[in-house]
Amino acid sequence: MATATPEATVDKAALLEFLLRTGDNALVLGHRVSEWCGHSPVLEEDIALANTALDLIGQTQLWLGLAGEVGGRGRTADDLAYLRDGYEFRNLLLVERPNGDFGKTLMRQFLFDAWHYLLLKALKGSTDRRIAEIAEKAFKEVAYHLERSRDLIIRLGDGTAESHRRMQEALADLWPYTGEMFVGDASDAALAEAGVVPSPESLKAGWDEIVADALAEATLKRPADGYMHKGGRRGVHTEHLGYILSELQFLQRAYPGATW
Amino acid sequence: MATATPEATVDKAALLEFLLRTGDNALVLGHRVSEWCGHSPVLEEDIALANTALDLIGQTQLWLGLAGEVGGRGRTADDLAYLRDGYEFRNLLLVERPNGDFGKTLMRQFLFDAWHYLLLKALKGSTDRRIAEIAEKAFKEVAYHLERSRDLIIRLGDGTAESHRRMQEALADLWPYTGEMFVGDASDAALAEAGVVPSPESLKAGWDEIVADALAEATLKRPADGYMHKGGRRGVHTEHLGYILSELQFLQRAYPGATW
Amino acid sequence: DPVERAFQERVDAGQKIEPKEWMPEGYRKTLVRQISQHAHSEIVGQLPEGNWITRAPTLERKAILLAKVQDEAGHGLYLYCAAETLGVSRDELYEQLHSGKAKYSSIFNYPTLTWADIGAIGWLVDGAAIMNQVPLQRCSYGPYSRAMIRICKEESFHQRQGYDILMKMVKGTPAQKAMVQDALNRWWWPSLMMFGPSDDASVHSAQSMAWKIKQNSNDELRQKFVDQTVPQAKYLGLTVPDPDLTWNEEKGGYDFGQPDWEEFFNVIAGNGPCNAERLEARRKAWNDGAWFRDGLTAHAEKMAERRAAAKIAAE
Amino acid sequence: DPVERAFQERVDAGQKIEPKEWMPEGYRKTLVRQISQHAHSEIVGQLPEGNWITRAPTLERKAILLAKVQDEAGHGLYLYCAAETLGVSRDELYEQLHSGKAKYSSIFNYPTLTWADIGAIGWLVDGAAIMNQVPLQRCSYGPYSRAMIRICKEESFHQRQGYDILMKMVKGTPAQKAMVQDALNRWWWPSLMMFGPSDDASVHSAQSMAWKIKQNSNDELRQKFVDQTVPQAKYLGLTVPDPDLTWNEEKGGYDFGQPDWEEFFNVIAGNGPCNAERLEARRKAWNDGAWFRDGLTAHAEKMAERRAAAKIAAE
Repeated sequence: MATATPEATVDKAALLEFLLRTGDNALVLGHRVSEWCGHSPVLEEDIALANTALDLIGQTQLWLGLAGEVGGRGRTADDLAYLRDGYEFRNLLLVERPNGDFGKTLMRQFLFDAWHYLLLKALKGSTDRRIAEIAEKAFKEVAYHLERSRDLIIRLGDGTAESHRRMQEALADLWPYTGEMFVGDASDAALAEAGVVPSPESLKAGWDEIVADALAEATLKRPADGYMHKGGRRGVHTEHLGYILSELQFLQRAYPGATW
Repeated sequence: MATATPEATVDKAALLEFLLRTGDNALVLGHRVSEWCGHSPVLEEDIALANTALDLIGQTQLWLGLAGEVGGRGRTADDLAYLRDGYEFRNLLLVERPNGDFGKTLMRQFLFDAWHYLLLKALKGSTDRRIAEIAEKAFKEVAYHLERSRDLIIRLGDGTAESHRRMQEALADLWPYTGEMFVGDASDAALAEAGVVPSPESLKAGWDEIVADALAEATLKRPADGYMHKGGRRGVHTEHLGYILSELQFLQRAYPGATW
Repeated sequence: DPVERAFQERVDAGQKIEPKEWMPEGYRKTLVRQISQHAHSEIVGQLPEGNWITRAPTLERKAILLAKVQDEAGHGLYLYCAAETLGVSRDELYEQLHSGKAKYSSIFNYPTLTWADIGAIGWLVDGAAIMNQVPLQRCSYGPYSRAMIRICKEESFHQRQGYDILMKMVKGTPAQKAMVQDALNRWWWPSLMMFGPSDDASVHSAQSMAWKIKQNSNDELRQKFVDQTVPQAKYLGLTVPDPDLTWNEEKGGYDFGQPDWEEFFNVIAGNGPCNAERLEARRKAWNDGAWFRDGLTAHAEKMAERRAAAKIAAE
Repeated sequence: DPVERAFQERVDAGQKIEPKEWMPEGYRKTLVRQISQHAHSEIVGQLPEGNWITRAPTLERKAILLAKVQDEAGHGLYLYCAAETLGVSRDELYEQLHSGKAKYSSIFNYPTLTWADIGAIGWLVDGAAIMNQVPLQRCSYGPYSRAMIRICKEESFHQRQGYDILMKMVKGTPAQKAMVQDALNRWWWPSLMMFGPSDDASVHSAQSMAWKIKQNSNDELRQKFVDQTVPQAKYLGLTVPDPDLTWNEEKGGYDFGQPDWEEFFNVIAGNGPCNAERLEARRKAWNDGAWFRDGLTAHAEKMAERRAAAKIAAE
């Protein structure tokens, strides 16, 4: 169905890359968040986290579904989620970081949400109608994710000395994984040129502002912009992803071809 | 090669069951022990644990290798280790218990070693020559495992108040998983009758003695014989086994038919 | 006692009792025990199903399971709120759960070992729960009755989803079908136990019935469950693991064997396959989260102080 | 200084220096730094390989990898013992590791992402290590020299096993071969960095050479490694990820590009992909194990007391 649209002029490989990156972020973060199920500090958080994970898995279905169409090898969203090995995943390293304590989970969520929000906001205006439509739906969900994670890191940052300490530590641990969000490559540049996606670099100023505001209100100190880890967007991950996939993919791998 | 031996008169299904049980114990405990690699409290323990895991994996190869022969479907030890799902595993629940702290790992090892030692000692006299040969080799290794784990639980039980408390707690947690070692079924009875294996019940008195001696020396109190968990020997496991297998089997499942 | 008589007359007349109205202490206590036990079951019930969220076989199944577990947490929330109307706080109820004083449904002390178990829980466990809960929609206590109305609607949805998982699997490979039969073998008897022992063995039943906190006997509900479920099992092509199961034309229902009540009491006594782990998981979640709850409380207090200070400054 | 001159003469004459003999303070310090760094590398080096023990693809490969990691722990032990002969305890050295004061080989701050990485570590990392270590068998300090002789023998065995993993994989499916190429792409440059920066940039080199603690320049060893490894890569059918790599007939060796030294110094500075996790894993192992070590110590003291008391009683 997709090949006859005007977007066909855009480089397919670049488009596929973008869709995998966006879908894999949602999939892997959704996985991490769902690990909390039944183990969070209060019942309301159990509900909220399940809801966040649910939104992210729903977005995964849309992004990877489109990736399957664009890829043109008849792969479904499930094929892409369950039958690729780690080096074929394109998510940011940030989203595969272990959950840590609940504060670290929330901080990871906030740092990602702020970026995700800006990305989707820009994607609503994509010249690719299919992308704009997915972004429209996902943006509403993610605006709420950001509202929630922002609110919580403020309350915990400006809570007790202990909660402040934990949030500051979470921030320090995760900060070196935020730089990767803003480093584009040739594939990003091609798509940005065509108005399909914003360039990663263009999201930095907005993100800085959202983060600076929230951290100020949370009485948290923004870490210095030192060395930044990268690799996830080109398939070079941390050792954590392999364990995520061994769980995530177990059934599809153990019973190839079965339907569920 | 096996079908022409005199043991062919023994019920094949029972024999296969026994070999899987014995091989799976070694495989799963070997897996658990190997999780400590690089994370133990002292370098000497890193070495000792790797050695124990190595012995157990070696024994797995022998037992499951023979199981593959006896099963007669052309399956190798690797096929049995890597391509069965959880409900086909026959290990004791004890060996799949999570490692916990180092004390719990040692206590699990001791409780298992004491039984394993007695089992192998009896198996050296098996009427099935193939079993007797494997037992001969494994017995030497396991005698050393027992010497080591016994020594350590004594030293830690009679160490500091803290080490004593941890060992007593480990004992209490694991005790309900020891009963399963001594409960035979029809298949055990048939093999015991034929002199192929000792009946599980027959190992109890010796085990009680080894354990009682060590606990006394360790100044640890033997828990009351209350409710005992079982299920592993007939394939009904705890939720832990699934996670073990998703790691253990990842590569074989993800790349079916590949050779390594 | 005329007050108590008037209360009983209102109950008999099918009127709802509301939080601020007078009620016998026994009525309150029975309700608190029952509602909180039910709430705890929803919370602990997240764990066996949560065990498969990260391993769900498709994105769709993962989403459905997440939504289901989220609903269960939501049910817990309604129920704790209903219990709070009776003057007991959620924290007190947690304390009872964590100390082992309060019970939760024993079914959640069984492990989920394969994906088929997720189907079986929906089909059998939610099925049995609905059977227990449908009459509670007409319970005499208003908040509980209203909570149950919401809950029952969602539960029957969950039950259908569970059945759908199994339907897909029995149409699949032989290994998948074997997994489903294995799940039925393991969950059948614990599901029958969910209705509790025979009523002759149950102490609280008669009074609860009079108060319309309980509306049917355990055996009645169990019979109804068996009669409903056996044809569904047949439709799936499964064998119910009960050699005594036979259709009784005369009573228009099935005759069936007794669950292993020794196992039942053992699990209640803490010896089920997962009791220790379930409780430990809940305790750990609570203890590890203390700093989080304290943080939020401290922040709320700061904000209140700041608002008060701002108000004074403005005056 | 005649003592120092005599010392140097003995070194020059190829005699071994033994623990109780006089040695310059600088010599002792350099050795302690180098031996402990090497020991720490063996210990930390357990982690990236340990990461695949539970996921090794066959029982045989699992056994081989376990044996290898066990050997590495053993090497750590020899080396800490060699360092102890210089008057510094293992606990002090650990303290330096855990505080971040002591270094370990930066290569272990790279992650092992596929099974091919286990092969690549054996082939390239152990290969480079051997290149560094073979000359150390002739080191002037006796205990270090003897430790290196044992270690080198095992390492070359490990290297062959690593190569064997890759050989099997390149003969396998296209996915397996792609994994091997990917592993080479990621491990090639970090392996070249294992020889350290060019000697002009290295401060300690000249003195270490004179003391026969070091026997070859970094660049010499790197050249040797490239010359040995490139044909092996070709034999595996792999492409070395260096566009500048060409055979130089005149020098009888390869010309090759420079590693990214900025990355090298970044990893040394703590910014490698796994620095934080490796160190944290070691710290956690040490801290979590404190009760264990204390328990053993307490027991040993009790036994000593009991023996003493028994002796007195017997007298």
